[in-house]
This record gives sequence, C-alpha cells and structure tokens, in this order.
Amino acid sequence: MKQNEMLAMILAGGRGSRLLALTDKVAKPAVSYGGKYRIVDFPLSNCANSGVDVVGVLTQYESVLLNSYVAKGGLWGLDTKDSGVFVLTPREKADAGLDVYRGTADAITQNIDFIDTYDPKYLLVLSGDHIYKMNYDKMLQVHKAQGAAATIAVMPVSLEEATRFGIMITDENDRIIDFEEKPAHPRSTLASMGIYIFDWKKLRKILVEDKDDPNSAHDFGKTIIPTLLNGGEKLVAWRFEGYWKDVGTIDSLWEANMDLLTDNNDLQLDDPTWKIYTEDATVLPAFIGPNAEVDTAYITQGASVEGTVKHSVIFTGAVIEEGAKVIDSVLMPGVTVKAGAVVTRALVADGVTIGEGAVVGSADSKAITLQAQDV
Amino acid sequence: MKQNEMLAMILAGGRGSRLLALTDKVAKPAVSYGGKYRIVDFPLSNCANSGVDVVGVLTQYESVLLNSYVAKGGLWGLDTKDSGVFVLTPREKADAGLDVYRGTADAITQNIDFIDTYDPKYLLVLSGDHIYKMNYDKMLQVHKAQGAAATIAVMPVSLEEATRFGIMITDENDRIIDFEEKPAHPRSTLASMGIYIFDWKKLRKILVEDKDDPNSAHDFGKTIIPTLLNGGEKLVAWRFEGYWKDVGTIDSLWEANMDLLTDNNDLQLDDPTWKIYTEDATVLPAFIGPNAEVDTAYITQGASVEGTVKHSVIFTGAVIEEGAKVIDSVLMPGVTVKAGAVVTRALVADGVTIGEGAVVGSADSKAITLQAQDV
Amino acid sequence: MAKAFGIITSSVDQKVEGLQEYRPIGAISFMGRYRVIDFPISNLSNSGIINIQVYISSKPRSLAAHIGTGRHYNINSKRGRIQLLFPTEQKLNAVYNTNINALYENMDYIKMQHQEYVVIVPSCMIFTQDLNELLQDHAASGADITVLYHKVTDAKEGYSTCNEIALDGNRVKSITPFLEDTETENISMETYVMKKDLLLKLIADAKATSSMYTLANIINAETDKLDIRAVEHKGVFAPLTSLDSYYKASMAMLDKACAADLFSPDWPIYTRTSDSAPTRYLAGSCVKNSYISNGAVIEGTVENSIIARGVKIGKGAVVKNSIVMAYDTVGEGAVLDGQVVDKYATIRPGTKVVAPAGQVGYVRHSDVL
Amino acid sequence: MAKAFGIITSSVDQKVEGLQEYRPIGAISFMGRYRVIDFPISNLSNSGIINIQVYISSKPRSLAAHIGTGRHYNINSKRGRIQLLFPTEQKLNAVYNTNINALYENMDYIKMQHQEYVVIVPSCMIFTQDLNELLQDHAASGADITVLYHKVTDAKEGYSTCNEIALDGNRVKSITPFLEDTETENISMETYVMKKDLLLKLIADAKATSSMYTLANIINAETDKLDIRAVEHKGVFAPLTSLDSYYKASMAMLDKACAADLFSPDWPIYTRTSDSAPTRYLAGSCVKNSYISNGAVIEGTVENSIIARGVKIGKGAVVKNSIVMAYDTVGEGAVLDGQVVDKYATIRPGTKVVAPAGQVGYVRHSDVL
Repeated sequence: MKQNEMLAMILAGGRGSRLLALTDKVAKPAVSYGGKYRIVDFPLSNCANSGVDVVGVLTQYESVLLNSYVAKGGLWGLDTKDSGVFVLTPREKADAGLDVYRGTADAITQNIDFIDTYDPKYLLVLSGDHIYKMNYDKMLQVHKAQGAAATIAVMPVSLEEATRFGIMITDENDRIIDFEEKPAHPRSTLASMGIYIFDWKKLRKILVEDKDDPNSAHDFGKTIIPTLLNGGEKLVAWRFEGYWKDVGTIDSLWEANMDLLTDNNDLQLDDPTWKIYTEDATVLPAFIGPNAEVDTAYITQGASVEGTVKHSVIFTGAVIEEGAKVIDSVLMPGVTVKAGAVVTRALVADGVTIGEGAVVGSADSKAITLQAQDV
Repeated sequence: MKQNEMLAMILAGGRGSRLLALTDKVAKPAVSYGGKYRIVDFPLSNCANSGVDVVGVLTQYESVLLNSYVAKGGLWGLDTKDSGVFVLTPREKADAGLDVYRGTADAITQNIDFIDTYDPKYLLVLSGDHIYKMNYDKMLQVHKAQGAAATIAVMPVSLEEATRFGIMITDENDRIIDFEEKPAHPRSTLASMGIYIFDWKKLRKILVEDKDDPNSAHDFGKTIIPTLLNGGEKLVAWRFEGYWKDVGTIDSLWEANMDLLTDNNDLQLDDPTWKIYTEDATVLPAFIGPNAEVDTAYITQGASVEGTVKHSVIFTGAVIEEGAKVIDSVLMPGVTVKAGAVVTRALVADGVTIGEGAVVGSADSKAITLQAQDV
Repeated sequence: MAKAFGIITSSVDQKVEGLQEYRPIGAISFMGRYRVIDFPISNLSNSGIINIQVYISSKPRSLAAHIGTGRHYNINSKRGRIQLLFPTEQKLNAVYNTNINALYENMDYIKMQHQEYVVIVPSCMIFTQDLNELLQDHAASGADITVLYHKVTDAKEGYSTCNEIALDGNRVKSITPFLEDTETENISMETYVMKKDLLLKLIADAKATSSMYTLANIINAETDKLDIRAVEHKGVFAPLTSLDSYYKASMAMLDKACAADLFSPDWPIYTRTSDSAPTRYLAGSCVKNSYISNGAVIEGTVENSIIARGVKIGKGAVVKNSIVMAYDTVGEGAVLDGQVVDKYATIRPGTKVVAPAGQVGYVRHSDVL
Repeated sequence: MAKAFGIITSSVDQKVEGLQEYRPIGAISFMGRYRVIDFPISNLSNSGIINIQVYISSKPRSLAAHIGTGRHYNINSKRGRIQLLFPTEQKLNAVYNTNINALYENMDYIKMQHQEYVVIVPSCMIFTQDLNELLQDHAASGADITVLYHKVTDAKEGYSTCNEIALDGNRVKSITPFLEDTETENISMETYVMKKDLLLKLIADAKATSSMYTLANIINAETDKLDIRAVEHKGVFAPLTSLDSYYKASMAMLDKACAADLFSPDWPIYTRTSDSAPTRYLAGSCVKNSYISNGAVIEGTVENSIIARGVKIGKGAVVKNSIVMAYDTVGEGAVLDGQVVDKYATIRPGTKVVAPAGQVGYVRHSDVL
C-alpha cells in the first residue's frame, strides 16, 4: 500500500457572505460550530480518519486565522514524516503574476505544481464548509472498483430540494449519464455533495486545457464535470447516507447546532472510532454554578453557567451569569451573558457581551437573530 | 516569563534572481546548502534555539516548495501547543484586493492582523537568505536593557566592504546616531545584517502611517529606520561576531559551502548545543565504495561515492560513479556524476546528471560554473 | 530559556489509597481533565525550563503515554526534552525505593545535562510557582540550596508524609518528618534549586551514608555546612498524601476563588486532550455546583461533584459530593455520595453507595457495583 | 488503513552478547543510523497498520525515547498509536519471562483494540515484508493462523534460538526449536496473522498449560486442531540471535545488492533523526567500502566498516572490518579490526584491538581502551 496514493484538496476560499458579520474577520471554514469545533475540522478529521495524509487547503480571502489554524496539522495528527496540511494561496510565478483563484477548478490548476510533487494517483476535492462524517477511503474503493475517471458523492434529497442542487442522473450501475445544475424539473433526486475523487492524470489534462479558455468558468460543476461527461469518460455516483449539512446561512448554522440537542443525533460527535479533532483550549471543565438551571444543552469545557440554559449550545469560554437566561440559542466562544439578560432564538458571535438586562432575539421571530456586537 | 513575548517574521519573498537557474523553481530561502540543509533552516533553527516559538514566513514568489517546507514546523520543534511556523502570503481582505508585498515593511504591514493575534511586545525581523548562527534572546536582552525602540544587529566589515552595506554610525553606548545606505565614504564599518528587534507598538504605529504614503518605498532600511531616527527614537546597534554570509550569488553560495571544508570552520555545524535542524531524508548513511578516493570533503548521508572526491561538498542522494572525479565543487541533492565525468570548480544544481565522460567547469575559470541541466 | 534543567521526582512515601494501586500519583486524574503531573510540568514549562527528567518509580505505561513528547506542554521537541527515567532494577525491599536511589541510578543522565542549575519538583503536590523567579533569586542570593515551603495553620491533617522546615529567618535549620505538634508549620514543598554539581555530590554523599536516605534527609544533614535558604509559597498548595487529602484538594476547587488561584490565565496548566465531544445535558437533568468534563452524557442529578470525560449518568441517578472518573457509568436511579469512583467503573441501576458523613469512599477501577 | 493492529514482541531468548546488556535488541543500532526496531515498525506502518503495541521486557528508556509518538514512522498520532507496554511485575525467575506472559499481563489492552485481526512481529529479526498483503491473503485463505518463514540453506549457524517449521504443502505440521540436523530448514520468522479473539484464546490456553509456554509452543500444540498455514519470505532475513549474527548481518550490507534489497525506495525504513551535521573527511583520510553516518570526523583510514554518527577517527588510525557505534573516539594511530565497539567508547591513541580471524570482538559501552 502506497503512502499518499490519494491527495486531498479542500476548497476553502469562499467569502461566505451569507454568514454576514460572522465572516467579516474569518473565512467561512474557520467559523465555530458545535461547542468546540470549527467547520473545517470536519473535512480535515475525515481525511485523517480515512488515511488521507496530505491535505492542501486552498484559501485566499481573510484567511489569516484559517491559515494559521489549519497549519497546525498536528491537531488532526497530520504531522507525521510524510503527511501534512498545507495552506495554498495564490502565488506569483516565474511566468505569471499574482492573481486570485478564478473558480473552484482554477484553484486546483494554480496548484498543479504542488500536487505534482506528491505524484498522487487520485485527487480528492472537498469543500471546506460542510458538516458531515465520511470515510473517503470507502469512496476510493468504489472509484477503483468501477474504474471511474471521476466519482461524485451524492445524497438523495426530496424532489423539491432537488431544484436547489446539482443533480446526477445515473444508470442502474450508478454510472452518471447526465448532470443538471439546479433543474426546474429534476429527473433524479441524487444531489451532488461537492465531493469528488478524480483520476489525477485525467483531471490534470483537462485543467491544463481549461486554463487559458477565456469563456470557461473554471468551475468543477459548471466546467470540469460536463467536459468529462462529454468526453465519454466514466463518471460514477457514490451514495452517501448520514448527516450532511451545508452551513451557508445563519439559519442553517443555527439549525446544525440545534441538531446536536436531539437524542442520538445523526452526527454522533462522541463516536470514539471516528472522532472530530480540533484545537484544544487550555481551560477547566465546564463549571455549572450552585443556582444554575440546565435543561437540554450541549456545553463544552471552559464554559461557566450560573444562570439558566435551555435547549442551547454553549461554546468554549462562554459565561452565563446568575439570573441570565439563554433559550434556543447558540453562544459562540467567549460570549458573556450578564445578569438578567435574556437571549432567545439567537446566534451570538464570538466574544460578544450581552449586557445586564439586555434582551436579544425573540421566541416569535421566524429568522434567527445574529448578534454580532456587544449590547 | 511570558510565552511569545517576541514574535519573529522572516522575509522570504525575494526572487533571488542572481542565483540564476537555482531559483527558477524554488524561492531563494529554499535553496540547498551545506550537504543537507536549506538556507531558511538557519533563521528557523536560530529561532527555535533562542526560544522564539512563533515564526511567520513571508513569501510570495514561487513559494510552493518553500511553503510546504516551512509549514512542517516540527522539523525545528516549532509545533508545540502555542508555537508554530506560519506561511504568510498576500491575501484578499474585506477592504482591499489581492496585492503583492510592495516592500519589506509592507510585507509586515499586510500581516499586522496576524501579529496582533499574538499581541507580542517585541517583533524580530529576519531575512530568509543568510547563513549564520545567532542567539536572538541575547540580542533581546540588550534591547530591553537599553530600552530601545529598535535594535539592529551589526557586523564590523572592512572599509572597502562598507560601501556595499547599510552602515550604522553609533555613539560610545552603541546608540545609533546616523545611518547611511551604501556610502561612498563610510563613516563607520558597522554593517547592518538586516536583523531587527522592534518595540512592536512603536513599529506598528509607523507601519500604519507609512501604508498609504504613495512616495514610500515601504522598506525597513530606506523608510522605517530613517523614520525612527528622525523621530528621535532610541536605536541601538548590537554587535555580532561569528560566521555570517549572504548567499546571494552563485559564487558566494559556492564559497559558503567551501567554507565548511576548513578545519574548525567558524560555522560549527556540529555544535550539539546549537544544532541546525532540517528535514531528515529516509536514506542510508553515505556509502564510500571499494575504489573511492575521498580527500577533504563534506559528505552527507544518502550520498554514494565510488569515484574521486576532492575538496568538495556532496549533498543528500548525490551519486559519484567509479572513475568520475569531483574537484572543488558542490553537488546539490540528487546529482549523478557518471563514470569518467570530471566536475571542477562547479556548482551542480539539484537532480542534474553529468553524463559519462562529460567535463563540467574548469580549474582555471575565475567564476564558478553553475550546471543546472543534464549534460 | 532558563539556565536550569528540571527534575520531577517520583512519589514513594505518599499513599493515595486505592487510586495509587493502578498508577503513580503523577498519573492520577485531577478535576476530571488534568493529571497531577500536569502541574509540575506546566510550572517548569511556563518558567522556561524545557529540559526535564521525569523519574517514574513504577507502572510507567499511563504516565509515559500521557506525557509523550511534551508538545502539549509547549516543550520544543528539538531544543527541549522530556526524558522519562525508569528504575533500572526492581527493589526487593521497599526501603530501597527512595528518590535518591532513582537519581543515583541515573547519575550519568544528570551529568550529561548542559545547564548549570537544577530545579527539583515533586510529582505529588499540586501548586503553581514561577520556578524561573525562584532560580533567579537563588542565583542572586549566593545560597547553596533554595527550598520552597508553605506555611500551614491547619497542620493537624493531610501532611502526615510531608517534611517540616525549621527556620532561622530565611535560613533552613532543619528539614525533618512532619510531627503533629503545632497547628502552624512550614511544610517543605520538596522543591529545591541548586547547582547540578551540588546535586551530584549530595546524591553520592547520601548513598555513602545510608541506602535509605532521601533527598530531604541528606539536605537536612548538610544544614550546618551549606547555606540553605527557604522561600515561602503563597496560594493553593495541596500535597496528595492520602485519598482524603486528594478528595479535599479536589472539592476545594468548587470554591471559585480557589480555582481562580490555581488556574490563572497567566499561568496555564497544560494537559493532553482526549478529543471528546462536548457534554450533553438531556431533558430532566439537574446539575448544580459541579465541574463537568467533555464527552459526558447527563440525564440525572449532579451536585457538588467533579465529573470526568465520558461519564454517563442515567435518568434519576443522583451524584453528590463525589469525584466520578473517566468512562464511569452511573445507572438509572443509582445514588453516589462522598465517593471517589475510579475509571471504567459501573454503578448498576438503583445501587446506593453513600459514605458516612466526613468520610470518603473509593470504588475500584473497572469495578461493577 | 488495515483491519489489523500490530504487536511487536520483545526478545527474550536471543542474546546479542555485550550489546544486549545495555538495551533490548530492538534498541540496538544497525547500519550506524537505524535501530533494529525500525524494521518491524516500518513494516507495519508501510502496510497501513498504525495501531501498534510494543512489548518491552526490560531497560525501556532508550526504546521509549527512540519510538516517541511514532511521527517519524508516519503514524498519525490521533488516528494511529504506538503503545508501549512494560512488564507489570519483575520476574524472579527468568523462565517466566516469556512473550506469552507479557501478552497475558496486558490482555486488557489487547481486548480493547477495535481491529478484528492482529499481526504479530518480532523485535529482533531484520527483514522487510508487506504485512497487509499477508493479512489479505490470510483473510482470503480461511486459515486460522498464517505464519511467515524463511527457507535457509546454511542452517548450521546463526539460528540457534530460532524455531523451525515442518510443512505439509503450505500447512504447518509443527513449530519446534531449531536443530542443526539438516542444512536446509524453514526458519520461523515469529510473524503471525490471526484474529484477535484467537490470540486471546491462545494466551489463556498457554497460561493454563505451562507458565513457561511461548507463543510458538502454544501454536505448535494446536497444529492438529487449527488450520495453520505458512507463507515463504524472500529477500534479506537476519535474525539477531548472537553478537556473531549481528556482525554478519551488518557486514552483509556492504554488498550493494543486499543493501538494495533491504532498503528499497518503495519500502522506506524510517528512523529518528539525530540532526547531526554531514561528516567531514579531512585531508589524509582514506575511506573504502564503508558506510559512514553523519556527524563523524574522519582523519584516518576506514575499510569494510560501518561508522555511526558522531564518531571521531584520528590521524593515522586504522579501522577495518568493524562496527563503530555512536560517539566513539578512535585515537591517533589506533587500530581496530573485527570489532563491534559500543557507544561512547574511547580507543586511546596507539591502542590495537584486533580480533582473531573469523571472530568478532566487543568493546563495552563507555569503555576506555
């Protein structure tokens, strides 16, 4: 068995503007989730657990925090002799100036030299902003068995949801025979999860050809997959079952946190055989005070609860003072809720202080309140 | 004692075009030196040995190899909980587009956000292409004792050499009273080594002011040091004694390698109390064949010598076949010298094969021959 | 980096009943998240002393795995080092199992260290201390040895295996076994600063005097010849000399001021992470005045307790005044009060384990009750 | 990642005279750069088996420090693991010091492993083998146990503490102590693949039968009940059973083909780096047919030898047919021939240490001659 048979590239360049103030200062994959994690911990831990040892993280926007975070490969055990997590940003080259990544495929194209140094047989392309657990090695086994040029992870969705996804139309052997981007009238309910395994030689050739095409979107969904399909290459759909969530909006990020409160939630973050690794904070265990009330909560170490917490997720270092109430809410790292304050159906951003007696959010509001400033 | 009281930033962005073909595909700090090292191992090992635990490496040009190399902070032991080596390239920001570093000072300015996350008291600014051993902690002690705004490491040079350096004019307490860039008639022989310790708060203020000045060179020597001097700040010269070499040209790189052949050379790479760390190759010890002749050589593990080596430095994985001769030369990693070939006064670039009977370089040539292609 | 290397001595006289049968005191869990040895190692690391020898007297597996290369303690693996030193021979009589013997067996490794000074700290006492400050003061004072002590006013209990220091000003007159003769005593923290060469001499002298001599014995014997000074320590100080003292030291942390003293943001206590998920508090759970580690699932009631990672507390269970260690399961309706429950234990549904008032119970490792 | 965890057994019967007094065989230096245990660990790691138990029977310090967290073996510290298991009790009689006893004492840690299969390899034999291929073939064959063997045609020497395997096709009829009765023998490589549950049963059965039983004994006892198959190994195979066999295995590497077989680019052998500088060959030095590690300084003559890191060979010194270990100093004009010189030794100027033809001499650790 060869080390580094498959290399992973995580596309982590998005501005994530639908996450509003949360991504003002951090890139979307660095956004906090689930008490102690960052979103990018999921693809990185999946890689480590799947035996994918070299991971490139493609970033360009406000990525100082993301860059220095993922550079600590040891967090995921990815710091052995021949493994590593490498931050790949746009670079100035001998034959080209500095330019942003023009699309998901262009981000890979601009890093062909990096990939070539490892000479992998397969390339795994991932997105940096999905929450899920997946064994990429199982997907690779199917890719190999099928002899595919590309294998795309797909998830069955409802017919209604299918109109919002890239949809794969397959034959009885899971071979992809057609592909539709956000179809008005879906011919299938298999949605692409944006997770691809490519035969690297074939992909490399197409990327090089696509590079100088002025009309190309340089995008996997829009350009590369159609090119492979039209070229008669074998594309295979690999069905995934389990928890998967694109946390692209404040509401979906809040929901994904709330999902952790259901008994035996699908994500099973406490499964010892498939841990999600993250940076450990140097903090005490959670302190629950003498007069605290905690009912249905997900609370991590370093939090201090002396008030009331109901149906909420409390992140590292969050402080809830005596008399404060937090209901149906998500308190990101370092949030303080002062005495008498009430937070309801809200997502409070990192480090924000909710002052004494302040009221944030409301049980009646349909949308989740994002509180990104002290109040 | 506080962790991360002083942060280091290594300026590693240079194109290094005077190193000709050696820097076609790698940035200058990643160029090989001394059998098993890369140039950037020196400032990084100095940091580790001095207790400077967080190092930013500022790169932008052809830096894929350099980036993935320095990202392995564990090579220098800089991968503990609160330490790390971080690659910092130009980034797209919420309020600004993607732009190259416009000067040495601008490279720091563009990364103020990174530095701020550590909130250091002192900033150590280093160059990525010098070969030397230095205890930055000793320099910091002087900086503190003097209460300086900036301390600059200086080295006494000859009057003739002084015309090629930035020269510091000091008073009897080592306080810098004036500064001249490459003076025709030097008033001092204390040359700046391009190694600075700054009071971070003071430097930060000046960088922010300098940022939008359209007439500024955004350079430490040309802009920042004069600004501090003119502002009446206390600048101190710290005298360094020992081996120091800027390996900016093929000749100086060759010379720096040859320096290792002198008995008890100044650099003392085998001093166990100040090791230079580098990536370890998975190779056997050097093999010296039954008919080999080795006379005055510096040979590292993974090399195989079956021919003749005289007064030369042989890097990892270099192969010298029976009957081949290597004299007064430097063979970079993976070079093969086939039977009957003769290499004299040459520097052979990584991976180059010198074919059977080929002749490279000459004992009579004044300049060193750079052989960067198979012959 | 400091001009000293560190030595963490192993515990030999102290007996934390029950817990100690499974691991050395240094490897015992504290606050559900730390191990006792995290305190001396963090003290050294925070003081810039990153070349450390850890003496292990027995059962090294858990301690070796926990310490690893020391990266989580900020110890640079190239420049710094945590060296684990094991006993080279099994002692056929426990009287030979002294800290001096362990040092003597590894004198070669002590000689090899580059640093001029050595800072010696015990593995079985919980406190924080800037050891570099102690080192600087020692070097400036001209003393031969500096020893750290803590003045206690409740000397009746918990110090039975400690040494007490008699002082003349800040000069040490004697270091002798603790006697319950007065309420106020200066308890030795078994923390010494001296030159490496002096330590080597003391080890040799001790061996020549008696095979049973400890470091404290030989230093006490030298008080008339050497300039030995004492520095007083302020703040939390908890020598773990018995199960009772371990329990009290743990419970004291439920006082916020006490916890804030020991766990200051300026003096981080590092430990190895277990990568556990956050803890789930299910509907119907009731938790008051407790520390809860990650990876637990709580459905019952927890009061005045310390819950370690991976603990499951079933519906209707009641845990009071207890320390529940990693991966324990407390079944539905079970009751624990005044207990220290070792790792991997199972309290079956409905079982009641209640200690008499003022006493502490111990439930064995992997036991099922 | 493979569906197996790995067990590296400790050496107990093998005696590499001299060297072994200071460390277990796994910690002995090989080729001036490696340690013997680098081979079994690299075999496991290259095979995708990254959950590994290393049994250490004595003197754990050097082995524990060399192995560390296993990062240099490409073992992911979060997903994979190298667990060092120490003996829990000192054996008062060497007959109890069997590999079965070591496994028995740690049965809890064997039971805990997630993987279905176990691959057992010895720490005292040098060879390379794709163990995942062996595992796949084992699983496909339906056999209970697969054992690896090497056919030797020079069975007169060097295998005295090995076991030989009697075969019927590829079925194992017996595994018994090696007898010098024929020149061609199938030597057991003490490498087994089986299900974890079967191993647990064998350990229990062995303990019930005799406290002196080894793994080979109990497997031999089961040949009529279990389906035990043998797979032949090709390539370099060197069991380290004596100082002589260690010396010969080392010297064999001066043959390029032999070295190329053991050190293939497709099957890297990993080790811990010492961060030594390259070696300096001074004017007047003469080196032929030798392996020279980094950090050495050579001023004299070296022939047919293996020189480890940090060795100093003075002017006019002559080193022939010798293995010179780390940090040795060979003084001016000294002569070594046919010697294995342990670490930190000093050969004083002018000293001649020459072994009789066909014999090997041993110079002790830190000795001065």
